[in-house]
Amino acid sequence: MDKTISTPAEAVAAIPDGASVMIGGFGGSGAPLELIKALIDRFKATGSPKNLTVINNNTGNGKVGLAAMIELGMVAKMICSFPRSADPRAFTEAYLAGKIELELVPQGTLAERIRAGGAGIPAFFTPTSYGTDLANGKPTAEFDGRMYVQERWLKADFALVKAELGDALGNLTYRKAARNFGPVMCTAAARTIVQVSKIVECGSIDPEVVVTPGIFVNGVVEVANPAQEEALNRAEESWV
Amino acid sequence: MDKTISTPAEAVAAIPDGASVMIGGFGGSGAPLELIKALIDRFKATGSPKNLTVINNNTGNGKVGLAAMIELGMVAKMICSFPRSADPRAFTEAYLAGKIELELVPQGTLAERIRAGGAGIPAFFTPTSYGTDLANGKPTAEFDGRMYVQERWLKADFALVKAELGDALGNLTYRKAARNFGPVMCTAAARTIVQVSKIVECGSIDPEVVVTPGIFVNGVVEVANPAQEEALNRAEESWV
Amino acid sequence: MSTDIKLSNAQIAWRAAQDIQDGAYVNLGIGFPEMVAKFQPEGRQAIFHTENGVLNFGEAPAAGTEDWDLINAGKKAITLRPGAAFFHHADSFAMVRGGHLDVAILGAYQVAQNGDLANWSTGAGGVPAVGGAMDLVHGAKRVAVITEHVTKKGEPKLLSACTLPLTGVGCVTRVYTSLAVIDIEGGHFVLREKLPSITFDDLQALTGAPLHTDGDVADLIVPEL
Amino acid sequence: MSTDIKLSNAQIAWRAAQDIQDGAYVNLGIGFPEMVAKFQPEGRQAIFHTENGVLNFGEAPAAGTEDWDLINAGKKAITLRPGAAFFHHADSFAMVRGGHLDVAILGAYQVAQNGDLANWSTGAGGVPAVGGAMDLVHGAKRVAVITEHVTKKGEPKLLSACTLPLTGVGCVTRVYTSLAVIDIEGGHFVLREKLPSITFDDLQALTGAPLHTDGDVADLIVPEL
Repeated sequence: MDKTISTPAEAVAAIPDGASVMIGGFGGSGAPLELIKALIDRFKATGSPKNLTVINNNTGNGKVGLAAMIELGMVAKMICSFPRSADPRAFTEAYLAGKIELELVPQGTLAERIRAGGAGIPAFFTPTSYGTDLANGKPTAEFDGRMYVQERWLKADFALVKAELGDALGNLTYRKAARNFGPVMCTAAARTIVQVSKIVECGSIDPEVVVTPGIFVNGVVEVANPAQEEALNRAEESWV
Repeated sequence: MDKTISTPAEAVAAIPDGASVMIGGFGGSGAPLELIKALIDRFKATGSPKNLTVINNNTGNGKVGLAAMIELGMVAKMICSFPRSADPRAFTEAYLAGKIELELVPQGTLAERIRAGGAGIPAFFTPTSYGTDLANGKPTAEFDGRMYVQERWLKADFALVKAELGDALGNLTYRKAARNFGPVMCTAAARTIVQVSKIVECGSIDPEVVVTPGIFVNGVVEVANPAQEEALNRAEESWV
Repeated sequence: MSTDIKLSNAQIAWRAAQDIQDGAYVNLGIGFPEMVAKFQPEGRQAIFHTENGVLNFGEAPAAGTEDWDLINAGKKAITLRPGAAFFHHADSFAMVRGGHLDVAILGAYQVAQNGDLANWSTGAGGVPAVGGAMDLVHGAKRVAVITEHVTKKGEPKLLSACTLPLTGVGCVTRVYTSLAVIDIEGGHFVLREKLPSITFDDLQALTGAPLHTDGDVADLIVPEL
Repeated sequence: MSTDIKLSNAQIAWRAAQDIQDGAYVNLGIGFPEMVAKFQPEGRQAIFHTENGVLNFGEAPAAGTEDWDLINAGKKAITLRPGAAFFHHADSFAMVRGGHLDVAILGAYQVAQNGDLANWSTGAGGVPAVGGAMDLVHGAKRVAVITEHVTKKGEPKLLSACTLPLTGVGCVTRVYTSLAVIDIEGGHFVLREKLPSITFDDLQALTGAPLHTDGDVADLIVPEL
């Protein structure tokens, strides 16, 4: 079994219109920019994929990455906790124009819903958002004298994740705080595609330090020296 | 801040009669034998702690470790998934004599209940045990056309865990499959005590390979060359 | 009616192993099902999961070289293959419950025609123990059973309804027995393969619920082992 | 009634920092609360948590030496201290929700006398954004707020009931303002410290719910910063 894929373009080729896509990263840290770029290039060439539901903590920054996907009209709905950034224009304009739907989820609930999706837990109770507008319409229950909100799992058709090392079985390590949503998103998608800085031989990642075991990964593509969103934005790059 | 403790005896000195205690390990792998031995020595010297509720996947093997605690009458109740072993006499005899209570929990539900305890999730739904005797009396609910059982979190007053490396802040690594329940138990107890094979300087565990961040750990005691239950049993050792 | 000719445990395990694809993630129940790992077809390599937090383990180490921190769910010493990973128990059962395993192969006391499985309690008192079986039956994409076709007393283990405490409801999709390979579809036992030496009627007589067919019934052919 | 004399943001942050014990696990909200880290008393070392998966981070790196994979929840570059750890987002919020943080310090639009907090939405349209605030207020053992005592328009931020959308119900236990330190106990604001330059009555006039006292009200004394 060999899960390696040659190019980002090949890695994202199967994502159809209307798919739900988890995209790793917290702001630019951990954003799988080269996979996103391949998706954008495909969209520019073919008009697909569009009408995507994207799950990400944020909604992009500037004119690259997720922000570019939104500005290009590829995204019908965002599920996120914090649709703001240094330069949030792409999302803000689409949202205020009614061109994009927003499901706002508290950050910890977002992470836990994704973790639940991967762990086969269809629903759980959390104190988060109890008594607030974000709990409107959700079941509540009392446990040990305290009130909680019932939240549902979150799964997706695809996950696009950035990691550091990967092997042919899909075992992964991450780099610093770029880990963030990657490990849980890998578990919660029907098909998980990961860009790694380096593909290494099976057995060269110590089994003790594997963060995402390969069982959660379907494809691994090497992107050496991946771009950083912050650097692209400082250079005023645009993918739109 | 320095979480290191000099001796196992000191580490377990505060565990009172009637406490709930999570004990790490899957069979002998990961069993914190030196902490258990200190608890047993204390009980022999003082008659305490007794009437303990112990959470462990199993119920001990032979006449050392958890089996010895049970045979000595220190344990009032076991919460576990598999009260059998190569030599399960200690538990079997106590159970059949009505001297010990048993809460039998499917293994994955046990792990998830502990994880939920540590993660502030008071209840969750799982497909596990639906339609079986182990779901008797538990709420059920349907999600997306499938039936699930509601399970509650599990917390404890203390957790006794075995790890490999530890630093003064309580950051931990584990050794091979001895990891098992350790990381989740560390999160779910009011006070978590860990025996490690070696205490190392803060900063010498790579932040990328920390398995249990120190926030979940209250005390760390060094036990170089810890005993293995399997070896003790083969040598027919008895702590009773 | 004769059960003199039947498959050995090794042969049942061999037959089950033939249905495991290359690269499949597989959990084998403790005891008899562990034997399936020995019979992976040439050119295929499954990746074995054990509940206690290891993916991609290999064979048992030589006696005397065991590391008792490196065991499987049956508490037996194992070795690692390249590309192995360790993880904690909650993550391990996230793999199980989350549907990430391709196949789980378990033993059985009883299997019902609707896929109900009873394999954890004889209901006879003593000390009950469940382990990971109740999680596995609701997690793996395919849950198969390997078992003798009848009990030691000659009573059917494949039944219209289980009489022993259930492990899971409607979870089993294929049963490999000492006499046959039987799918569970639409609430029925569907016979796929049987030993050439046993007639359909004799097999039916040893089975506690109607055996259906859906096209040809193939001969169950296994090597000497 | 005068608000001419009031604490600067740095001074409010300094005061809040005095209540953080050595070894405490602390989450500081993005923006103004981040400033609290600068004012840890001599001899005490808190351990800072950031939602995006880092424990025990330190100060910002020098400009030009940033690693954009190493940021805090405010997306600012950080450094690590010895004994740091990385972990994923679900584990990070297990720390938050599971009650493992000793203190969370947040900003506020409004705080009610029962401890309700509003700090995520002005309710005025635009793009709503919540981040980790709703999790933090229900997780940390102690949830404190640092804030100006009144809005820029001079309206009270400490109220009998919040009028803006809530972040959490009954979650705040202490408020450090530009004029006072106020505990929330039993559904009341209890004044603990106030600037010597303001009278109780003037402070009450700037506060949207009754200020109670419980023993002496100490002088709020902070250094020039």
